[in-house]
Amino acid sequence: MGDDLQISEFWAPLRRTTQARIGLGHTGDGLPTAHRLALREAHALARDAVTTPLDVPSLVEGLADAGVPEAYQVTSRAADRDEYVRRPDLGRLPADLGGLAEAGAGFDVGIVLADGLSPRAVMDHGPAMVAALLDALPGDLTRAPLVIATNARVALGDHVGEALGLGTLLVLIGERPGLSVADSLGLYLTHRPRPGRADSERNCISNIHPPEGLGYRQAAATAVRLLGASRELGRSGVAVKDIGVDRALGG
Amino acid sequence: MGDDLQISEFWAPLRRTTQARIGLGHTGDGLPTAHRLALREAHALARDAVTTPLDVPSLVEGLADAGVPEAYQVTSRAADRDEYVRRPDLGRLPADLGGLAEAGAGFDVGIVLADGLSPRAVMDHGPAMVAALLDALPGDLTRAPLVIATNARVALGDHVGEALGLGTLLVLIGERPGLSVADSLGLYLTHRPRPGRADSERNCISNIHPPEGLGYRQAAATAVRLLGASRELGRSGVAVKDIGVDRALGG
Amino acid sequence: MTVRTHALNGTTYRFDGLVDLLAKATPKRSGDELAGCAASSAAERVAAQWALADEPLATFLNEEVVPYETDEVTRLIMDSHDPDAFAPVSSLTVGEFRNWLLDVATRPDSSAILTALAPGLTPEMAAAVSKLMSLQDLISVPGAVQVTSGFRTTLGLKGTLATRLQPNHPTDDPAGVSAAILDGLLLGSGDAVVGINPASDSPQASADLLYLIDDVRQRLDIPTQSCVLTHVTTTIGLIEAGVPVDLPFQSIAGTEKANTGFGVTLAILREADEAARSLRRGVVGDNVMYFETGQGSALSADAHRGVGGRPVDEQTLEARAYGVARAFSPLLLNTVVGFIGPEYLHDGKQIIRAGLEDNFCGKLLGVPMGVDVCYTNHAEADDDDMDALLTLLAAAGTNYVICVPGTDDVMLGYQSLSFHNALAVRRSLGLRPAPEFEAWLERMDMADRAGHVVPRDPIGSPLAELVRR
Amino acid sequence: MTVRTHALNGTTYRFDGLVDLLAKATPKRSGDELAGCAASSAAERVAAQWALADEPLATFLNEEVVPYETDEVTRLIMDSHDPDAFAPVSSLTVGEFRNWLLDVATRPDSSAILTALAPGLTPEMAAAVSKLMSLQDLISVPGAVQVTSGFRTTLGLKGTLATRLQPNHPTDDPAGVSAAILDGLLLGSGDAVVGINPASDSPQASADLLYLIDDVRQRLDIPTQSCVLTHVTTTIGLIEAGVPVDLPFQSIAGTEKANTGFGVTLAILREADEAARSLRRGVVGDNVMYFETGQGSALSADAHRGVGGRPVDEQTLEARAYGVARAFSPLLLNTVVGFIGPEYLHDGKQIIRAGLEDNFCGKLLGVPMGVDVCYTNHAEADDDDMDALLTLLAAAGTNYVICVPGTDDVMLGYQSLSFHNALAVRRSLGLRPAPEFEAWLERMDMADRAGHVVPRDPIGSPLAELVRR
Ligand code: B12
Ligand code: B12
Repeated sequence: MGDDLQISEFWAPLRRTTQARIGLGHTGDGLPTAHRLALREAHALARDAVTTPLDVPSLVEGLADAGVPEAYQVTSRAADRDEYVRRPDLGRLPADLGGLAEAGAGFDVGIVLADGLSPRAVMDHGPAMVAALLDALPGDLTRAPLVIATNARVALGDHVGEALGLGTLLVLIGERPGLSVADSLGLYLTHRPRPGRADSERNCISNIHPPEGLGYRQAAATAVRLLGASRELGRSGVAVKDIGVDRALGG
Repeated sequence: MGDDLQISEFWAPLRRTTQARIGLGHTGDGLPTAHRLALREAHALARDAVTTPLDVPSLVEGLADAGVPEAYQVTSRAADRDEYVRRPDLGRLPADLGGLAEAGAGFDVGIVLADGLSPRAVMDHGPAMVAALLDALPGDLTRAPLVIATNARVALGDHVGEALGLGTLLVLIGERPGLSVADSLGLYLTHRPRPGRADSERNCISNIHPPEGLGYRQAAATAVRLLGASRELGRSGVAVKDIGVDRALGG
Repeated sequence: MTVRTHALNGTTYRFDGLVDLLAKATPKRSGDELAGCAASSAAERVAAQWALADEPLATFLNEEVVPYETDEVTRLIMDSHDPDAFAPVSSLTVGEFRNWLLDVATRPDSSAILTALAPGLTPEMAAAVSKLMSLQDLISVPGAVQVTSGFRTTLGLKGTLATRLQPNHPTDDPAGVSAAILDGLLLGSGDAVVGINPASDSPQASADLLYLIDDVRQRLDIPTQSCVLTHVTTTIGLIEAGVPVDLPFQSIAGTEKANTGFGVTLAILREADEAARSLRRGVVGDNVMYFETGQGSALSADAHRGVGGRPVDEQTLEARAYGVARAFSPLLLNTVVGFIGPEYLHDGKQIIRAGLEDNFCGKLLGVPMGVDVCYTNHAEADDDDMDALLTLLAAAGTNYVICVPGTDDVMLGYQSLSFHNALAVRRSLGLRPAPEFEAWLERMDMADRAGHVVPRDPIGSPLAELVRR
Repeated sequence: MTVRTHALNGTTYRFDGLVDLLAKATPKRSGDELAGCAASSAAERVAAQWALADEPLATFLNEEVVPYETDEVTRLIMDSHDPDAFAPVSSLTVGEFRNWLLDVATRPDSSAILTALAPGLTPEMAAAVSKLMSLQDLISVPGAVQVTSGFRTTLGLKGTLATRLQPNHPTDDPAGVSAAILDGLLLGSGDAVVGINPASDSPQASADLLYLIDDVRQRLDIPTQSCVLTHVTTTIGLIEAGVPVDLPFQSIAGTEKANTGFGVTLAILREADEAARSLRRGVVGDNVMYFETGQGSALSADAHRGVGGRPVDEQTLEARAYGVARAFSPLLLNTVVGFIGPEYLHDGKQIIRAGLEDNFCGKLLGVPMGVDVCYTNHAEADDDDMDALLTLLAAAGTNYVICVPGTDDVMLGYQSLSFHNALAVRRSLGLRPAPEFEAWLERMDMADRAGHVVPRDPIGSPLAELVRR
């Protein structure tokens, strides 16, 4: 048996490899008090991450700083965060897409930035991720203007995608917050989006939150590969597998 | 072992002695389905008994039919049944006793009829119980007019009692509804009521709901005995015991 | 008053003295919200728990929760504290004490260690550590300590779960009460006590019921004890009058003022204890007192204030009631956890947590704990919550639970467990009745080898004579 | 469609067909409210339960819940129904069937009787009877039946509780995954499976992880199985490519349309099952499939409608997913009960009830059930609720639970159990690991005689070599 110092020295380098709560030790069969309270604390804060609404003006500022041109805005039929959580059906339906009329229609690809279950993820990682995507997308594809969606679920993007006449829809959305990771973005790719698309007709790139999670450039590179494959196959979803992960690509 | 008929014949006369759910049988270690569902049904109905408010006009009618003269009315500071259940502190405080001013003050005894946790108990048994009390009270004691109290707890009576300058307060109140007995009245007697009286300074006669529960005349007789003893001792409560139950008295 | 502070996520939370700290560290509870002492957010609650975890246990010997000068419960607790028993944990903080307890709970000699510790703990220490514990901790620790008591049966042995048979009747009618006793006995209930709440306050009615149960017990030679849960002063009178009293009962609470509200003092309880012991009716033991308690009872009597006039949280006050009880080495103490109403424990979740806290604190303090697993019809709870609590308590080694016919108490207006529930949980967790009672069940051909009760129908059962007159 | 009616307290309630009746008889649940099929009052719910209790079990063989013509799950259920196995209960109503089950549960040969019955039951029958059961019934019955399966360990033996070690990582980093595996093994976890959800959808990433776990297993000679929970079509490809696959995984649901939404059909599952079996990697058994399910998954894919286009309640659909699973004799199936979110199970109370229903229905249908005892941060639940559910499930004989480091899954964004929780509940209820794994723990000096895991710190443990490279 090692002493406490040895044990903590053993775990220290391992803890740098994962955010998982490893090496907590044990007291009898239980979690030591400090670790238990840390979990209670994280729970209180994670619950706040769900209920705090997206600060759209700051997000727009953040996007501008990242060099992303102005964005359109849509909201779902869920009136507030509480209804959003209880009524995913409403979160999938846009309240009004009229504002998109002037955006034009018929683009190869378009991005929707949605608050999802973690507005914080969108604040922290949205601008940089959008920038990385715009950077990585093949130059010959036409791009729709960016759309910010609030109280939104993934499938709300299908309505936006149809309204904008997109060839491929990329929804960037706040994944539900965990205890240690409350700022994770997911990317959902849908070929020829339209209301009624099943999730099996999409592809997903998840856990985007550098430095611990997936990096922006790597996520963007995967998205571009999936985009290419789905345009070639004429569909997205389970039939499309990402064969080319290049582990050398950094965050 | 007996067969089902024998068993049900065995329990039949016993069931007439108590409302308790005896002789339900068993299936393995469990309650047979029909009995379990009967309990679920009773639970749904008992919950309604708590939340349905007292119908004061019908109660006044019922009192008139029982020969009880008109009554004053007070309500507590609890705004509705829901607040009443959550906030017993508010149920103990009168919203406004101004209406009692014209009732006069300085009586030997007064009755408060309070909805408590079972308005139904007050509807079903209140008028007859008040009548029985008025009948049994010694003729030489002066009587305050009846007061109906809504969203009320027992201790609200202390405020009424003080306002009316009562020697003895009798609160008749709806006891919380059970699964089989949802209409039980309690009687709480307080000598020289005033705000701040502890429950140990009161006496209680409980489970008034003939035919299965205590009868009106028997309850009234006990109340009168307790009243006499407390007037003699100069206080009510634990020091006063009811020594004279006369089992011959009927409902 | 020492102020504690804790910073969390950019906000610094302040706690004014131990009373405030304990209240804010308590899991969400309607009674504390009613009293105005609850944490106002989940973050504040966790901050209080962090601060409480750092508090030395020894603080509780120096800083009072309810003033010593004005409260005889505090004086009892402080004056009877045993520093030698306290020694093993005297240098620990509350957080470290939790760790210590969980570690001890996995040792083979856990029961001996915890039994020796009990006189060194104050109720406030037990309450404090419970506030840092998970539900599972509240199962593991009490499950590792055995607190036994005895009269005609031995209660609390590891691997057993006993029941109180509660045959209440709205008019105390002897025929109705007997029918309910028969029902319970046929389903193997009653090894903790056959205990009736009398509807009437009349001493004569209580005496009648005591004679009734005593007669049943003697005719059928049942190893159990009887109790009529009338006010303790009435019971003292009955003992003097020669009525066969096994166990004096009293509701007690955690402050002197609340006990006064119940019409009792420590002196009265002592008198009852001595009077009942002097009868020497016990066979396997001489524990004679029966107490009931419940979170919220002090608040309901406006007797819940501590140092500085601040409201004390209901769970800490509940633990103090166990501090009262243990001075009398009772046979039985049960919290009536969901009995009083939703203003003190709002829903099934709060009732479940409170029931496990009570069982934990009681056993830690050396009290032979039982629980009335119950709810009222104005609470947000149902029988599923009770099934859950019963199973969890059985895993947590509670001594006994209360059972009535078909969960429905027709006099007190609430639902407790049915006799069936006790049989099922015993089978699921491999628990047995109290040994003397199990032997009786075997004699009556009502228990199999594994100690499982074989319920009986009345035809042909010798028990049926109870109702044949 | 046959209309059922039931009068209660002066109101007559109508139920349009079996679909409506089942939905209205379901305990309160947010997902059914979302789908618009829930009872609108407690009284209506009880009325539906009365009507359901009177329904003959045989009705479920004649009246469909989801149309046979358009749903391959219904066809699978109906076509594989075994009338001989059904015979003992064929004349019973749903209410009588509940009585029968509770009676059987107390017999010594309960497990044999219930095992023989399973092929005679349809998922809808199991769901129906569960709706009439109390929480305690949902513990007693599954506790009385043993459903075993085997690969390198034997799972489901009475008196055992196994765990899935879930070492997820947001980028599937091999170092991070290995660290979490080490953490779990030091706490004695992993006898059901070491199973990773890959963050990436890339077949190469999954292959890397499979090689990683297989290497750990072989180096330390651990009797367990590995799984990477990627889509089943990816796994089929990996098997073809010669990657060491023990168990193909797939999320499944109770309707054809929901499975299509998940990208699978029965034919694809069959292909995966056969491909994995052909590898003959099992030692003590050849059950190779791993499934996950959860109340609400069909509704979340808008694939929850049955006969007449009516919404089917989520619990009935969940039971139908077990109907899918049992056709493949899986090694593992677990409901991810609180995983999906509050829109399907609103709070701790609903999660607890659903977890016990799922375990009951699964075991009754002959599926080797486990449960991911878990909740999300947008639900009204906390770790106390999970402790309660875990303890209740352990009493109800669930085969295995899922464990992660410190309850916190850093990739999936939710809380499951920690490795500690499994140790504590095993000690409280006297349960042991899977026998082959227990023997390994003993060899590693990590289990005492009673089968209690003795957790290890890494210094000096041979396991530590896992992370030394
Ligand atoms: C709830 C309850 C309690 C609660 C009260 C707390 C609360 N917040 O409600 C608790 C658990 C603390 C309690 C304690 C006791 N109770 Co009590 N209680 C009841 C119960 C089940 C329901 C009362 C009710 O519905 N009231 C109506 C509501 C609307 O009124 P309320 O203002 O909210 O409640 C007040 C009264 O109920 C009062 N109260 C409660 N019990 C008693 C007992 C007496 C003697 C008095 C005077 C007042 C009183 O306290 C409440 C708060 O002020 C009744 C049974 C019944 N079927 O009624 C027994 C009942 C009234 N209690 C009884 C007894 C004996 C006691 C105790 C004396 C037991 C003991 N030996 O210590 C103690 C002490 C009571 C005291 N304060 O002096 C007996 C009274 C018998 C009699 N005829 O005198 C009853 C009938 C039950 C029984 N048969 O055992 N009780
Ligand atoms: C919740 C969840 C589910 C739920 C979805 C139901 C619901 N109501 O939310 C359930 C349990 C049904 C599920 C199932 C599956 N999931 Co899933 N899921 C998640 C999770 C934990 C959170 C998603 C989230 O927060 N979304 C944000 C909210 C705001 O969006 P939403 O509109 O409410 O939710 C939609 C999407 O989440 C979508 N969705 C969920 N899972 C998946 C998976 C794929 C491939 C796609 C395209 C869409 C999708 O379904 C939801 C309803 O439309 C993520 C992990 C994470 N950290 O994000 C994994 C995750 C997205 N799922 C994953 C997988 C693999 C699956 C399955 C394919 C597993 C399997 N082998 O069958 C299935 C099938 C999914 C499908 N429909 O095709 C992977 C995707 C990996 C990848 N890079 O492709 C993830 C990243 C987890 C993992 N690593 O295993 N999932």
